[in-house]
Amino acid sequence: MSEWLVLMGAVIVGASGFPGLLFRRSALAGQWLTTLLAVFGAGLGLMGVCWFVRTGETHAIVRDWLPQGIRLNVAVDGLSAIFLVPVFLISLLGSIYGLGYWKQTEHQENGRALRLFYGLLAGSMAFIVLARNGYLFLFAWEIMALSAFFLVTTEDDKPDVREAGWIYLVATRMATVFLFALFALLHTASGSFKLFALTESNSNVTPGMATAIFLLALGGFGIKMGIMPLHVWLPSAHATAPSHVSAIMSGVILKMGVYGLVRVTSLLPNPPLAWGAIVLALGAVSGVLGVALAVGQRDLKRLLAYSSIENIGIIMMGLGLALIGRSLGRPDWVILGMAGCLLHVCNHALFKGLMFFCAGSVIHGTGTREIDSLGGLAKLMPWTALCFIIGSVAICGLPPLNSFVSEFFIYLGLFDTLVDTSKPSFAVAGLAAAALALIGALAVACFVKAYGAVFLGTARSEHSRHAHESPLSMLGPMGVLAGGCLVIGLAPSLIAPALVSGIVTWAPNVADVGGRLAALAPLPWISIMGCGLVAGLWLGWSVLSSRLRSNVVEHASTWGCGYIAPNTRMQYTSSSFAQMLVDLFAWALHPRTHRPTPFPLFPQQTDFRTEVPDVMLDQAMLPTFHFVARLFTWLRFLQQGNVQIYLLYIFLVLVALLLWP
Amino acid sequence: MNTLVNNTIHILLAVLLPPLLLGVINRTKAIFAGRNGPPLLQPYYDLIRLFQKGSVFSTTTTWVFRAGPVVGLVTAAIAVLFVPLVNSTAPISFKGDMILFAYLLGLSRFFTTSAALDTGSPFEGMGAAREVTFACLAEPALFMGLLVLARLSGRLELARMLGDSMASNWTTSGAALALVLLSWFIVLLVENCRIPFDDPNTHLELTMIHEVMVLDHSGPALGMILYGAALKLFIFGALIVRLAFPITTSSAWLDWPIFVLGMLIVTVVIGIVESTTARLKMTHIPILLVASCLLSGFGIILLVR
Amino acid sequence: MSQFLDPLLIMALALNFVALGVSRIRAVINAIALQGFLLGIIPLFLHPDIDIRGIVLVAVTIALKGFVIPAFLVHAMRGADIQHEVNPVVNFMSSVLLGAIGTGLALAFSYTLPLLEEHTNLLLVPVALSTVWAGFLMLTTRKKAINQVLGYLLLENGIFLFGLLLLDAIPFLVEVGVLLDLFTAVFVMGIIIYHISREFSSIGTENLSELKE
Amino acid sequence: MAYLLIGFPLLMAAVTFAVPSNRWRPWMLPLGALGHLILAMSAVFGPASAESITGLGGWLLLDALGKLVLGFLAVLFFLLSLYAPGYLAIRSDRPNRIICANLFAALAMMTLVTLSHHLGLMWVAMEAMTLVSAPSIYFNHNSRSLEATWKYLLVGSVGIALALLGSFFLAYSSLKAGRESTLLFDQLIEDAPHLAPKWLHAAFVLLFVGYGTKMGLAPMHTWKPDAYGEAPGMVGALFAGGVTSCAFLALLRIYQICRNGPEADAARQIMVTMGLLSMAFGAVFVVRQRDFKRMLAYSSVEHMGIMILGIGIGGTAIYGALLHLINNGLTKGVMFLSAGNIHRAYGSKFTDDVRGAMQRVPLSGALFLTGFLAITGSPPFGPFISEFTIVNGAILSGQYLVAGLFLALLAIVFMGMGVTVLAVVQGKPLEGTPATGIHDSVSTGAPILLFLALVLLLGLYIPPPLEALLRDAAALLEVKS
Repeated sequence: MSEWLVLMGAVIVGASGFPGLLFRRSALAGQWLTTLLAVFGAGLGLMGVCWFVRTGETHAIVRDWLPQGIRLNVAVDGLSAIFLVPVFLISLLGSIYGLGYWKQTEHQENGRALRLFYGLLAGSMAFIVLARNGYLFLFAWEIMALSAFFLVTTEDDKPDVREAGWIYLVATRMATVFLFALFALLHTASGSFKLFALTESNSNVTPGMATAIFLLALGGFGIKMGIMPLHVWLPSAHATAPSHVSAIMSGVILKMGVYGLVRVTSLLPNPPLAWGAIVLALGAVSGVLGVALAVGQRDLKRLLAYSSIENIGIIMMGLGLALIGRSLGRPDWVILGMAGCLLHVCNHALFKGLMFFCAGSVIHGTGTREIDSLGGLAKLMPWTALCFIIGSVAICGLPPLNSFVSEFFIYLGLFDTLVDTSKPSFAVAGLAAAALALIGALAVACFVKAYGAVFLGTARSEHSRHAHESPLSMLGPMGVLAGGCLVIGLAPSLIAPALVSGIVTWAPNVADVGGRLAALAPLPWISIMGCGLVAGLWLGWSVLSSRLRSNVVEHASTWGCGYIAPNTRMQYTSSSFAQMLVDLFAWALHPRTHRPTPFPLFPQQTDFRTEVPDVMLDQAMLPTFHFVARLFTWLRFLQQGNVQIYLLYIFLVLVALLLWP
Repeated sequence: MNTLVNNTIHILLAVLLPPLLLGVINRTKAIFAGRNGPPLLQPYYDLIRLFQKGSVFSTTTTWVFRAGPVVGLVTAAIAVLFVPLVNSTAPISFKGDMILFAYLLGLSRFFTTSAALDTGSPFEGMGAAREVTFACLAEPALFMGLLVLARLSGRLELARMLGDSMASNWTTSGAALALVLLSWFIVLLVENCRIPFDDPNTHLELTMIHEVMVLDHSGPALGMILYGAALKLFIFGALIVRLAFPITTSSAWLDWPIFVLGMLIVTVVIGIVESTTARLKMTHIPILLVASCLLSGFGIILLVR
Repeated sequence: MSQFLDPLLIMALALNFVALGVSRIRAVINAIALQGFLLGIIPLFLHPDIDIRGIVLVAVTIALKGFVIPAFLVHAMRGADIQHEVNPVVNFMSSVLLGAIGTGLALAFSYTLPLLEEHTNLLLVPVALSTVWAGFLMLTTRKKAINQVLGYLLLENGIFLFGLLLLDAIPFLVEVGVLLDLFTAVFVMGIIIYHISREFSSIGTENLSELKE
Repeated sequence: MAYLLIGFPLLMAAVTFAVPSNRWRPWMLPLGALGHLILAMSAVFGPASAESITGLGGWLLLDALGKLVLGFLAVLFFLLSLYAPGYLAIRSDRPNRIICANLFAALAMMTLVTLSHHLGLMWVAMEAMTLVSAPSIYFNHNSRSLEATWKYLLVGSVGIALALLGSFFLAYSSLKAGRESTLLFDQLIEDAPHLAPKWLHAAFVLLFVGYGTKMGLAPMHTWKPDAYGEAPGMVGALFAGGVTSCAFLALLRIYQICRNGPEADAARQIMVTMGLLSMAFGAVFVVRQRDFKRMLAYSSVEHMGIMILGIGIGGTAIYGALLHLINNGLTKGVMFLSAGNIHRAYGSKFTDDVRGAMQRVPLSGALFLTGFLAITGSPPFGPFISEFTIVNGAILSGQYLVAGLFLALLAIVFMGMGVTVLAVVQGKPLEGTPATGIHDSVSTGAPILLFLALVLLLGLYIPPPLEALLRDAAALLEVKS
């Protein structure tokens, strides 16, 4: 039952864009129809997921499809269920958001194409998660990658959009190359395209082959997840895409990479310790560097994009912990790590979707993403501001919101690696907890900067001076996501069953996951403390406001420390705010600092700027590509247009082959 | 003595003691400076007066500006419930509460700095920037210390980590604990904006961290901030006390005075440090913080090697 | 009567060198025409008991290779008023030398090939191969398009020469088809040369290197 | 039946040649193509396909391989012929008598290749095909197309000549082995194990180089970019899909003979090496290629490499290679025709002038982009299946290095082509690029859509008859053990 609901949902969402093609460019009806279809399909899908989580009953759907034993084989299980939630939720909200953000009447030239690929993207991702056949997985994977490309290049008349799209396309094709090899190897190992857990008995998988598969998965899915240093495509793509696209890219597409890695690791038998260690280390690095890069950004959406890298890092830390647990036979670590990993997947989808929606609303209201030309929006766009601050608190993993819970799991697991002294131990993992703490603190810095510079203080430019609040069609989805963050944060026990079934699917040999999880992580306490916190805040607030009511309250301009004419340009800019941190991480970020020395006695107007370009892209990837291209152009002399030489080639080949051993 | 009484005392202390600590520090510094200084209870007077004062709000500010002080106070008030004072119990204690403890402080930081930015004043922005920057280095130090304690005590509740086992741990692995003590003392100084990191009663805005963030706050809001700061000092003081003097006698009637004594000692030490050292150059502060991270990092290495 | 065979083959071989060595295109054409003629008559000696269909083949070969094609080429040359020098990439001496080397190699290679005993003491295979080689030489070392056609002819001659070994194995139809194809090919090439000379007012292939990379 | 298949197009050629009106002549193409299609389909799938189609005393025989290629050719030619009238209407300034007649003649010769079961006959057919298809390259009658024709003819003829020598070697070797040499494939396949390795090797190499030249394997591909670059789009498509497929079929025949002989391993190694080499050449030359029609030519070189590679790898890869023959041909149809439209719309085929095709000719631009994605192996299009099947075959048979190189080269080609294609399709048309006033029209758009539809169909579902045909054909190339 559940699988049919999900399948139908996926198909409907995937096809939702096609009817819209039949409508006139200038008509809104097509957009409405598409949106309704998408909402309906996604709704069905979510129903299916809930059904599965409640009843747990499901059956695989298997049909013959293509020769060579390629069958249409889809099923829902714990892992799929967890990953299906973001897929359907974000695509549902995204298409509603689009009603206001990308109105057909305002974007006649590309609106229909956008919605077509939006639907395709969502549908294909649902299929990725459902696929139980390597070929089907690849198939859906590529559809996803390509529709994402078309979504990124929606406004392809802008050069930066074209460049972003191109980099994305190259990166995703690299990933696909890895996956081709990966699934072919899996086929060799298991003897069929069917994806099932390999063991010594049911497969001829050798340790070497398993490692190869793991590394290929890490490479292929890593690119898609944007692990450092494979993240090069991510920032520009997220920044230049329309915001509801950025939301689904960051919120869901990256998760498909995670899903792939999680799924493949679940298939391979007894992983060596190194795998977990690698994943954990990569996670820590991505987390710290990702957020450090985020702090330095001046483009709101680039900032969010880098913070996605950070969160992927956190997710990977969870996965790494779980892997370590599996190789050392510590069910506790498996459970905590996996719970953290899976829950953070959902959380990140919620709050990152929320943040990109907010960013979109800011762009919609002001027409710019430049943090330093915004400011003071909290008064003009109160609801967006509220959603943004909720998202920021969530993204920093602060209580009482959702991502605190997932990080809580991971922290517990990491601490446990130190506490549990029985051999063989892996206490070094404990250090990752410190890294996680650093990530948290940096995230606070990053999002205080973002919120402060965008919404607080006073307007820094005309853009933000004439901003206007977004329509309900955009605020609604944002509200829903913000609510989701709060609910999971206050009542994590609600989502625990889903997590449990996910963990069970990933590590079937761990007994009594539900019981252990309850024992390991005091979720009720989190709820209690969360509610306590909220109540306390409410109390404090009412105390303050009562005092304010009883006492006189005046309003004046900000105290300029004796300076009588403070003006908006005196505000701290985001660059200055981030400067100290950027300097701290200069060894990794190679920031470009524009710091003019004021001269002469009455200096001209000048400005201070720090830009943090992507080192990996600018100093590693692009140079390599250009070098190869130059090499190839040099090889062009082989074809000089001289027919005698051509005939000589034939002759030489002839001789060479005749002398073939 | 039953836990109920213990908890009441705990809460009473948490409510009443903090302002006194400020007073003690100021008095110590005054003595070092050869002045009489303000009376020990001066902070209480200030608080009471502030709560009766009217307030001025900048026209640029929003609700965030008012939320800042509230969050700062409330989070501190909740965090204090996790900290053990006399033995390995606290009013609230559950597995992993130390993480919530740390993140509550993070939450307060988020809102106080946001409130600072809300005014749009360059100086408060400056202060906020410094606050978050230094916190980035203090946080890992705090966690490394927690890791050491978790390793030693084998428990994941803050109360237990700093609990009875502490005394014995000093004998078994004192080196690691000493390192943690040192690094946490640094954390205490930076988290509470004490010299050598910040001068709570300097008068040059350019050099301030915490004080400059609250320039625009006035009246009850400022009072809440002041009280929250004191509470924070109390919290970290308590941590240091549990680390440095893990003395738990048989009778609780003895324990509480001992704790208060320890607390006073700590505050005096802070006062001494403040009056004997000069403020660090802003650019040198990160180095000291990194050092504190490394200290507790070594602590871990010592344990897991 | 195979005692006449080897002299004929030697003559055909010698004609390769003539074709490579002479500087006037007309001379090259003549050499190749003569070689074609020899190729035509060789079957008579190779297969004494030759049947009517062989005779026809001989006739066709002689007609095409010996007369029609050369005549056509001469005509094309005149039509396209081509200067009569060959102007090679490498000078004549060295191309002859290369030809000689090639012949040596061809001999060496052909001795490694296991032949039927009636062919073992026959120069036919080496001559065929060295003619192929000579054809390649001309194709690759001559500038003018018409020389490439001639080189192609030389190549074909070599192959045809080898084909004579299996006169009774290869069906008549195929042989004729081969000859017709050869003729058509040369015919079309001639037409193109004509166009080329009209288009570029010379048939030096240096003009024909517009398309590259 | 066999005679009909070959005779009908010849007849049509004659008729077309006779038609006086330059305006109505092109309409003969769809007519004749339809007839040929019907004949071919009935021969391949129809009831006639049950009993073997033979002629000339066994010289003509339609086996599974032949059926596969013949069916494909018929479809390809039919779709191209649908495009022809629209295109030739645009080019009404040029007389089209020669090209129309020649296209039919070429079709006849291709059909003959697919039918011929005799080494010599196949050679004759191939050579004839080379010759009759030459004039259609010269359609534009300018110096560039002339040069292209010349190179095509010379390189092609030399190659073919070598193939002839190879055939002779084969014949002689079977004589040497004391068999009567009929040059019939069955005979040769059966003799192969007994032939002298030296002769067999030499023969294989000569035939491989010879027909490889026609197929356009690097480095004998040199005629290809010139010919494809200068010929009209539909001729390019016919070459890339049809002529090369015939050459490929010839190579398959040779492999079929050698696969059980003493030289089988060497043959496979050579095929793998040359396949990878061709892919490498394609990769090198598509990168930063300014002329998008030449780019297609190099892509064709690459895909010829892929097919040969698949055969060389063996196992399931053979199936993949045969499937790729069809996928590649059809997708190339999409690309060449849309490229032709873009070329016409801008009057240039260089990325320096051609930008924003998506805006000026939306349909052709979109089709060009889609074709690019399809040909580089993206779902839901056919080549995805075939290329993945080949990789899978390589890895299944443990040839990891080959698989790795294959994937790497695919990626490079993807990037190389991507730069050019996206430059053409995306963005805004540059200011000052003259619009020729030629836009998308049903007559030049619909046939491409049909091509694309087929490519899409093959990506989503392989019809059982085709599946069976592919399996039989692959079985003919399996190594007997």
